[in-house]
Amino acid sequence: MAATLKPGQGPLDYGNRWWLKLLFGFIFFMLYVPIVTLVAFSFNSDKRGIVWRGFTIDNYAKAWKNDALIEALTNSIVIAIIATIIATVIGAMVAIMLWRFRFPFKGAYEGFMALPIVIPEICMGVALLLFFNESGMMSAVVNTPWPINLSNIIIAHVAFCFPFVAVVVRSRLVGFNRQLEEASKDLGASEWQTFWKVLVPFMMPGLVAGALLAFTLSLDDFVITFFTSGPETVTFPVKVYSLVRRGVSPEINAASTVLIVITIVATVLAMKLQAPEKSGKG
Amino acid sequence: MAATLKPGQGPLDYGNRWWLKLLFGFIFFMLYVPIVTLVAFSFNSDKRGIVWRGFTIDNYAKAWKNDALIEALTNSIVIAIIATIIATVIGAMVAIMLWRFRFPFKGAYEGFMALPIVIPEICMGVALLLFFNESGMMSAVVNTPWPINLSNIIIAHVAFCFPFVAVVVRSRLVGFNRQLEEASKDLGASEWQTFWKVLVPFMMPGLVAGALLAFTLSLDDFVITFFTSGPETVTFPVKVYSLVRRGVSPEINAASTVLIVITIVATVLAMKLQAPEKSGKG
Amino acid sequence: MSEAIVSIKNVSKRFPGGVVAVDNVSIDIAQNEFFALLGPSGCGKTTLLRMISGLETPTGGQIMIGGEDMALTPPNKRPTNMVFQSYAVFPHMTVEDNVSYGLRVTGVPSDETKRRTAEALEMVKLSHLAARKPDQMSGGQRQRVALARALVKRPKVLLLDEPLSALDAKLRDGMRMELTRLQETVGITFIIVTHDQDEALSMASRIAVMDKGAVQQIATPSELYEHPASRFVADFIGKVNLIDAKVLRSVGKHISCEAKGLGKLDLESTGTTGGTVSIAVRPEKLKIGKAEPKAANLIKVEGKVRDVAYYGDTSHVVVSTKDGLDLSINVQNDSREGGAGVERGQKVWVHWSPADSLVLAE
Amino acid sequence: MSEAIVSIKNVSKRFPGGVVAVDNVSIDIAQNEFFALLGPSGCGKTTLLRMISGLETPTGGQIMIGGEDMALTPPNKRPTNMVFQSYAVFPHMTVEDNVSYGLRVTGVPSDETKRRTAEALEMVKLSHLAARKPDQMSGGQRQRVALARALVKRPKVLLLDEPLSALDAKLRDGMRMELTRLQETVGITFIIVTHDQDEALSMASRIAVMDKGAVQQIATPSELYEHPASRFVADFIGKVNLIDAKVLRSVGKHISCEAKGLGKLDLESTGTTGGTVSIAVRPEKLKIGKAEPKAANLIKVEGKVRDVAYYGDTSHVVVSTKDGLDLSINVQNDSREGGAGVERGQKVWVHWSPADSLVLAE
Repeated sequence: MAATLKPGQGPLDYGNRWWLKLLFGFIFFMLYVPIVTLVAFSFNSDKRGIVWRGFTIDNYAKAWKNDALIEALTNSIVIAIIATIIATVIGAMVAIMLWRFRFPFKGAYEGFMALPIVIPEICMGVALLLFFNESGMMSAVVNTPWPINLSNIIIAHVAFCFPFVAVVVRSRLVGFNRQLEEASKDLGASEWQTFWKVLVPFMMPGLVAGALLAFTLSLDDFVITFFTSGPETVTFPVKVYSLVRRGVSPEINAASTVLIVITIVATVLAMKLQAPEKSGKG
Repeated sequence: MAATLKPGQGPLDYGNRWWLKLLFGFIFFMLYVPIVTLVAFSFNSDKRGIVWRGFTIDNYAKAWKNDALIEALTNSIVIAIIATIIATVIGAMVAIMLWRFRFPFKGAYEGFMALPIVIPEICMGVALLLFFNESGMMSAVVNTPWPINLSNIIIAHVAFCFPFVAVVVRSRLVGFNRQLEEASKDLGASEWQTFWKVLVPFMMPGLVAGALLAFTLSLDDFVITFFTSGPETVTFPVKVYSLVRRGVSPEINAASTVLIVITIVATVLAMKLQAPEKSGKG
Repeated sequence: MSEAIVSIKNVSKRFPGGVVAVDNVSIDIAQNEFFALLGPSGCGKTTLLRMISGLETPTGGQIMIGGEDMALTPPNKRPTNMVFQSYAVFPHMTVEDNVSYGLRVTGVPSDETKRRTAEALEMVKLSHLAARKPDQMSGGQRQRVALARALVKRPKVLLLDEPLSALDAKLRDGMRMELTRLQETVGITFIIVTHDQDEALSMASRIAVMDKGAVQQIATPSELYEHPASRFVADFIGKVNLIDAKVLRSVGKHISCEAKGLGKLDLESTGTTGGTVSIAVRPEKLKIGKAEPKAANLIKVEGKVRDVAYYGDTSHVVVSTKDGLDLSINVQNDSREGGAGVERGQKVWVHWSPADSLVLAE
Repeated sequence: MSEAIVSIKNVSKRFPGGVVAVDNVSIDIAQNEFFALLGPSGCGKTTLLRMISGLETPTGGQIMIGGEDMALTPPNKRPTNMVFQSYAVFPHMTVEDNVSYGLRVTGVPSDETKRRTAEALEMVKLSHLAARKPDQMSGGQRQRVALARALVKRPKVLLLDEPLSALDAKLRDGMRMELTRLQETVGITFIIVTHDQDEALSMASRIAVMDKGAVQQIATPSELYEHPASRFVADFIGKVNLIDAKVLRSVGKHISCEAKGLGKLDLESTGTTGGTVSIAVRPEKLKIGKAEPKAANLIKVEGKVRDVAYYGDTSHVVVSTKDGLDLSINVQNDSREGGAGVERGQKVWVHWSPADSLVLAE
């Protein structure tokens, strides 16, 4: 009588073989051990950070009291906020233009726009350094008051962040039903009414997701910032980098853990907003 | 009689306003000037690289003859090739497992797997440095012969590259019609025959795209490599970085241009392969 | 027609690239009509509807609505409203906000907006769902929202683009009856675009059949079905047997012709006087019998049953004559034990009244 | 049935989570039958088909094919082949490679593989497209590839999952005739799953109607349509008027009942002897007339026409009696000038023969 196939050997399983489990375990190990070590050691009470000597949150307190670190963090956040706002506005406009208009070489432009996404950071950094040097912008901002002295970094961040915003918003717009716009006009709305009341609400999840993406990219960037910042300006990743060169300390682990948490929260939010919605098709 | 609306004022245009054109021009400028400057100056015959003094390919020849630069490039390519192969195999297996099997906390694991994609490079670098130090792997490889001395870097690159492969292959598999597999079984094929003759051919574009992505990521990486390499091991981005600290030179511009070209070619190939195919649904 | 509410005069639409979607079309649509534009996909019917709404601009000809030339009037100023094929309900607004949208953007006072919105929701029986978002609603309910949203503007003409195509078969019948009822209640002109002959025949008071951008025939449903003006119309509206024939003689309205497989026939013809013609006869007009029918004034032919498809209420029989003529016959299974009463391979006689045949020019 | 090729005995399928997809089903399917599993979506018909193919495992009962118990036989060893709803044609292989796949993976010698592949392609008329990739083919052609790929394996039973549902209306009629022809040519058993009554009625020699995992009735098409065993079957297969009635008396096969809107009726009934029943009568069995019919042995009722929908070959009329009974009547427009001959609001008489009524238990 019936049903004598054992579970796990059903017709459609490749089987839960032992070597698959082993592989799984290995991957887990490879991936998480470094991160877990980092987070764990940020709570380690050993000063040198080599051996586990008990749980403490002193490292966080110490990091918080480290004026240089806090200054760097403030710089990073100010840069990220300003760069995000500018990148989001420009990115959204570019996305709308690419989606809406036909113009010569549109395909080529769409490809070129994505360049900063793929170009090696180190090359982008060299290019921006060269550009700011040649144009004299590097020396121009060097003795200006805060936050004007961050201008170069902000411009550089906008330049590499806005294509990400544009790509996210553009892909959201692909799902837009053009008949919604026609319906709005047909019901008596003007073009600007249609834009603000129909198109912008539709784009909103893409805008927020793009902004969050730009924010984390800007906050985390080291290479480009390093090349475009003057000797006096230090951001958080640059500070961590310069500290690590003198040796890993529990303080750095604490600071890194905070940065990781901020990034993950922002990314999870962005992904939730970008998830395909059933309401998208109207 | 009819058709008196002027072109450009059609019912569905926001219009090609002058300020849109201006914005477009500005974005073009912001984006391309730095990159164009870099590429242009790689052909500049001025030694100091500040003023344009005529076209030359001497810089490329000079870069080619710079043994330190070539050694760094060789290291980078060897690391990228080995890391890509390993990352592609592991990434594909993880993708298949996530797609095929149900197991406890699958959703959570799928999210965690993507961690290295979002975690700031600087934190990943610190974590790996800490891990290699603590585990003694850092000192273990330091005096081994080439290419064994690259092991740490390769492990680090695999760790941050394979999630990208897994994500690309996973999203390819979403489009797989499970009935193809059932049809294969129904027609008399065994599970392994079905795997090699139906599933692998279907995954192929995703595998190649993922591999190309991993290759460019590995080739371009600076931060993680910097933290995990011993004092003796230098990759191409690290070399460029150390040279730039002593001032931008036409040689660096030439080397950066080569890296940009390699990256763009690999990325364009990967995107072509990833493009949605009509044949995907069977 | 002096009281035409929509008057389309020699309208053409040529898209960039040279495709002619609509080719010199003239139609007058009277106040209060339920008018259908019917044709296969790509025949230009939707483009014509969009030109009436102002969403497309004609490249030639004139569209008048309520006696005014619309050439310079953009879609948001025209006295027309449209129900889109995808419904195009705004996904980020509640049902109520969707319906009131057209009043809010044109500055109608808020108390009037409220009253009219409530009325419109009442009319489509959605008052209880006013606070819902569209993604919590079924396709049929979303369509009602689209209807209410258009009707609340009190247009002179309501345009409907394939309103039933996105609904499943069960809902369609109900919505068909509801649209007919609604049109009678509100008393405004409906123009509907459809590719489905059943929809057009059962709802519209008049139908324009279009093909390749041009109007083939404008007539009432029964005129279209029983007196199609061309082979295209006969074939597109319902199933039809088309039999090739050659005219031998023509006297007044009578012609004598030699039909393939049927021999010499005397028929009435209004249009054709010579050459080759098609004799069109609908499958349900054909009768099937085991013996040769006695009556003298029938067209009759012997043949063999090639296929019998049972569909419950009807059976579709295909009979082949010895000259290779295939005739489709629909038999209604009027009594419970009958069925078509024939089997595959059986020899039968097919006959019909000459009055049920129509002569169409080739 | 001793010569049953497929014998399903008390088969059940309970999915993890407790959903019972198939509930204690028993069916015997004879050699060479064209058998249909018909039911609404979610009725378990596809799950049953997949259990025959081996792609699902029953949680209870037994499936025998060709006299052998299949419980331990995986899908790749069963003498069945399947045509999937999505066709599941391998996109990276040519048509020829698709068709020969099933032979190649089982180690059939290459010359035999070649010969049989060519034969199969010939049979579905695709020889000229052997080198094409599936993405260069139409839906109908892809389906033929799927058919050839299954038939080349010479299965004892061919399983077809909604084979016509992905084709457009025009192709369906042709494919229906082709499947019937193919089944006669190859002479193997076909089991088809469908939710479309027309498909099942017109193709199958026998039909099992399923609902909620259970078989409601197994019968030939005309038996199903004219003698449905339950309200569900009557309602699912074609349209039907269901009239509530109360049994007053029952003598042998005769019952006397009081029907809503119709008064006292004497009818034949095989099953029911008391309580409340439904009188079922198909819309095409009802006749409509302006005067009261003279004949004594008819069921007749006066009413007002509520809706007339013209469909060309037929008109659908809804008549309401003064007791609030709505009757649907299909009138075939037999002659060209007739139409239904009635208008909305008109008073008419509806009548039918008691022999066309069926008494169904509530």
